[in-house]
Amino acid sequence: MNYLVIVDVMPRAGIADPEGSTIERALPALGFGGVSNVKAGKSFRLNVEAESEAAALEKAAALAERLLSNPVIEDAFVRLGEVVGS
Amino acid sequence: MNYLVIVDVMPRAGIADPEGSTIERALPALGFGGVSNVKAGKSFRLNVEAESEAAALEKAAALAERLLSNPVIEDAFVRLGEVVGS
Amino acid sequence: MSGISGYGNSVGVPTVGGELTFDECYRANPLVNVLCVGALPVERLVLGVASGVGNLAVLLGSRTGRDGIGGVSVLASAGFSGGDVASGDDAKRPSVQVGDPYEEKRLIEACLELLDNGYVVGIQDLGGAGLVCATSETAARGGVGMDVDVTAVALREAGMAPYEIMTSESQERMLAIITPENLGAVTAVCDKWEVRASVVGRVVAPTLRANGTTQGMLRIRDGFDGEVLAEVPAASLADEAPLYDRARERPTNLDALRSDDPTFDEPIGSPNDDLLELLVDPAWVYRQYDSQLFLNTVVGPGRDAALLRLAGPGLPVSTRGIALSTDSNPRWCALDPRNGTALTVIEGISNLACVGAKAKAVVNCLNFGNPEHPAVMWQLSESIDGLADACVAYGTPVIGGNVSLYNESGGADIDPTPVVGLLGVVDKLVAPPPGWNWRRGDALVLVGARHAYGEVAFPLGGSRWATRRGRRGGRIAGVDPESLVATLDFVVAEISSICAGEASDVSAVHDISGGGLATALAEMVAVTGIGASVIELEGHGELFSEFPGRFVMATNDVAAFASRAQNAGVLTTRLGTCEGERLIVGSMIDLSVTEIKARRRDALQDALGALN
Amino acid sequence: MRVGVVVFPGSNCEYDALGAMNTLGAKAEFVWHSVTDLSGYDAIILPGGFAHGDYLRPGAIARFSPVMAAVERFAAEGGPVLGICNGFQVLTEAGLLPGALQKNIGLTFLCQPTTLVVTSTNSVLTSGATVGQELVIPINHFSGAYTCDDATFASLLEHDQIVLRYKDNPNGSRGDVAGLANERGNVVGLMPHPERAMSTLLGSVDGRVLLESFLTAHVAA
Ligand SMILES: Nc1ncnc2c1ncn2[C@@H]1O[C@H](COP(=O)(O)OP(=O)(O)O)[C@@H](O)[C@H]1O
Repeated sequence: MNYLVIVDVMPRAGIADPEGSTIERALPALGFGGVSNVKAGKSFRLNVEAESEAAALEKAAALAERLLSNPVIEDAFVRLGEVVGS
Repeated sequence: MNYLVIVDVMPRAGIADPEGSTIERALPALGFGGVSNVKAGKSFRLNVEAESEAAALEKAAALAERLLSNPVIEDAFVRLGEVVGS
Repeated sequence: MSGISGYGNSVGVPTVGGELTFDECYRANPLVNVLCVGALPVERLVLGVASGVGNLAVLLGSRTGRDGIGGVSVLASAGFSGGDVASGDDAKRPSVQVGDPYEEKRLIEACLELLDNGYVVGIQDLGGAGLVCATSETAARGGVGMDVDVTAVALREAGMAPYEIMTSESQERMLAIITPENLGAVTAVCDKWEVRASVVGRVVAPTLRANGTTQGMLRIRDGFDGEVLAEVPAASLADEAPLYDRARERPTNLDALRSDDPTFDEPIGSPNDDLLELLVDPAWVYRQYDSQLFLNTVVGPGRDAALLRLAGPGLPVSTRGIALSTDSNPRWCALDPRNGTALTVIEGISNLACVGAKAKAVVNCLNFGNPEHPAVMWQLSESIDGLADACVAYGTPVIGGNVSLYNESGGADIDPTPVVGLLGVVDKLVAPPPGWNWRRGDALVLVGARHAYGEVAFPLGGSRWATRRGRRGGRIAGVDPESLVATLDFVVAEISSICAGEASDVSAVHDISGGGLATALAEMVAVTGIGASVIELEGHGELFSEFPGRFVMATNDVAAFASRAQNAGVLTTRLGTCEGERLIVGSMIDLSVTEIKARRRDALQDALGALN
Repeated sequence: MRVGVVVFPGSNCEYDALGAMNTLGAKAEFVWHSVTDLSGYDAIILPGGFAHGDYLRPGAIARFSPVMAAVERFAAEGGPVLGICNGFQVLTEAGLLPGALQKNIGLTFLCQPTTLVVTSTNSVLTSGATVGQELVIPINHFSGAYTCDDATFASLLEHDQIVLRYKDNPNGSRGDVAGLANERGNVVGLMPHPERAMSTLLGSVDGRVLLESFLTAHVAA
């Protein structure tokens, strides 16, 4: 089966996030008040060939850990999208 | 109320995604076969002050459209995370 | 800027200079012009020519997508005001390009390796109108025909129609013409660089016509031996384009505009404040660009012209230098496109002189509004004449360029914006030119005519000073080519001798351009950190008037310097002395070095600050 | 002295590094990233540029290039390894140096001269310099802000691994870190470009003392 997996990679708590802070600072001037704690990271979508949902997630988690994120500064969140096909 | 909103911004279909393609090309050499259609985008997390979930999502969608994404080449997907506090 | 920085830095081309112009007329029509210079031994030159019947056309690089389809042929010839493009079926709109510098970098490396190994008969980049253009042009230049198999083109998207494949403007692609024997070797090089290579065309013999002449045909086929989808004489697409003779008309409001001249009635105000307002250090822009890669940048961005060693990976050692400058002045050209363009060329030549380089060649990009408007067509025509005038007068051939028309939005055309790029040569470059760093005690000298040529001594029409006050009318300066040439030659001789390692009394040189004499002095003050005391000038006009071909120079032997100038038939005026911690110009300007530095450094960031 | 300058697809400072080494009398040559044997070399340089386009994160894909396993072995045997700019990023991604390099605090690319202060001579790059010495060397990067957790930073200080600091921090680097060594001192990464400071004609010769140290390091080791 082919599973759509979504991996979000976000800066870890305590690690500077200049992009998030810059966006946050710019918001009031653009008329977006009441928005706080902006964090900026990355998102990946992949089709993973695997036996089961669990296997697909496991493979994606390994990929997220080894390549898609740098564990020194980032956390990765892996979740399923909808099934793409078989 | 304060809502955690997650915005994923992905390259639109048909628009070149050099980052996604480069990652995809690198995968087999890293021992990750069976992964295809890799797309690379951005992810943002924000706390949005709003009256209701619907209002928070609407505000985030406007923000996503105006600032976080470039609608000419990117699609933005907005969803709720868990409630952060009130 | 992110585009230039993100792509240029990554692809590995140092960005060594540029020009930055802000004006209301570009609000809906921002312009970015890029001039790229390369160096190669002449014997390694390979042209964009297809030759040798049986040779193969190999498409290298990115997959082809629906990027910019019809960009050159549709978008470029349609005003956006008409609404036909904006309201068009969204699905039919061309995809916006997303650049991939990494693909381009590998493509460049692969192509250089192919060329170094002599595997390539001809080569051409894919630009406007994509494969149609590259195949027809190479075939036409070679006097041959070409069969193109659309099905051999690697695609990024499913379901592309043959015309989309042929006209796609996907970047990061090249078309190489090779002999069939070299195919294996070419593929091996491309594999190493992970560059896709597909044989998409074959060079075929020209067809014999009834009248006995031959004609190369471009044939688009569905499979090499498949159905012929299109067939046209290659030359009909390449060089036999229709010629337009569009209506030209001098703008009816031009006389009124020219007579609304700030030179005569614009209040003096506070020269101190005005000068501070005019100071802008573009460092905030150029420090985002790698300006040093390949270790040849002797003078980088931020001075009058960039100066590089004529060297590079794989090139023979040389002690020659090349200098580059890009210039434009839409304020002048709006008032007088012909002389404004000529003055812009002179400014470029002056910039080169400041780094000791003699101008050798000009390129240009003609950015204009909608040429279907007779006034725009007139501006375009005048501007080209002005360019030709200047190039004849100063012996600088125009060796290339580009045209960007239909810069119109909401019915309003941009001001005429010819941008010129100049290339100069320094014969011996072993020491850096002096730059702006004058020394304490040096004498300051104005080199070149003190007064503008023509009726008005210090015209303010088209100056930055007047434009900031909302006065956009008036007249610009005329030029006396003879005295100008003498001045330019003198400065080149003075500075090039320093580049050659000879001793000199000259410590600094800067040409007077945007913002006038006052701005030139303040820029030098900001960079050296040393003040100057300057004589009383002939009013605020002399502070802020902009006419090129004048230089501020500093010397520690003013008598010797003045006599060399006199021998060369060049006018000089003793302006004052480099000293103290303030810039003082007669009774008009009195500013501290610190204030000048700070205002100049922060101007751009303060103005654009919102997001930083 | 044979110096291998590793070339990844997307590297672009390899000629500059090679030229600097040869100017100092070394015999430098390029090593393509697919090479797996570095036994012929006395020292290895990972030059600046945008290996694999810097896609994902600078160095993230390059650390998986076949040559990196060989670089790791070379370093483990005590061989001198220098990562300049992108090379520094690759070394941190590969875990040969601790911490990571993030985007500059101003979120812009920066190409400008910086003044560095030598803070340790305990490395192959700085052994010939003196502590407190100031060097003017340009930076040229988007992601040069050094970051690490508190424990790592404490350990860097304890082992005297911070070899170069910015005098006037341009990018938000933690502790003004411009250059860093491993505990043993044979693997060094720095964001500034010493190879760009080798000639008066081009503005500075302050990079020489560093690259000369690097070349003599092998002999001393
Ligand atoms: N304003 C100009 N001045 C001089 N040469 C020009 C100008 N515009 C175009 N050219 C020349 O005409 C040729 C074709 O230009 P263009 O169609 O812009 O080419 P491309 O699509 O390859 O960029 C080039 O050699 C270019 O240098």
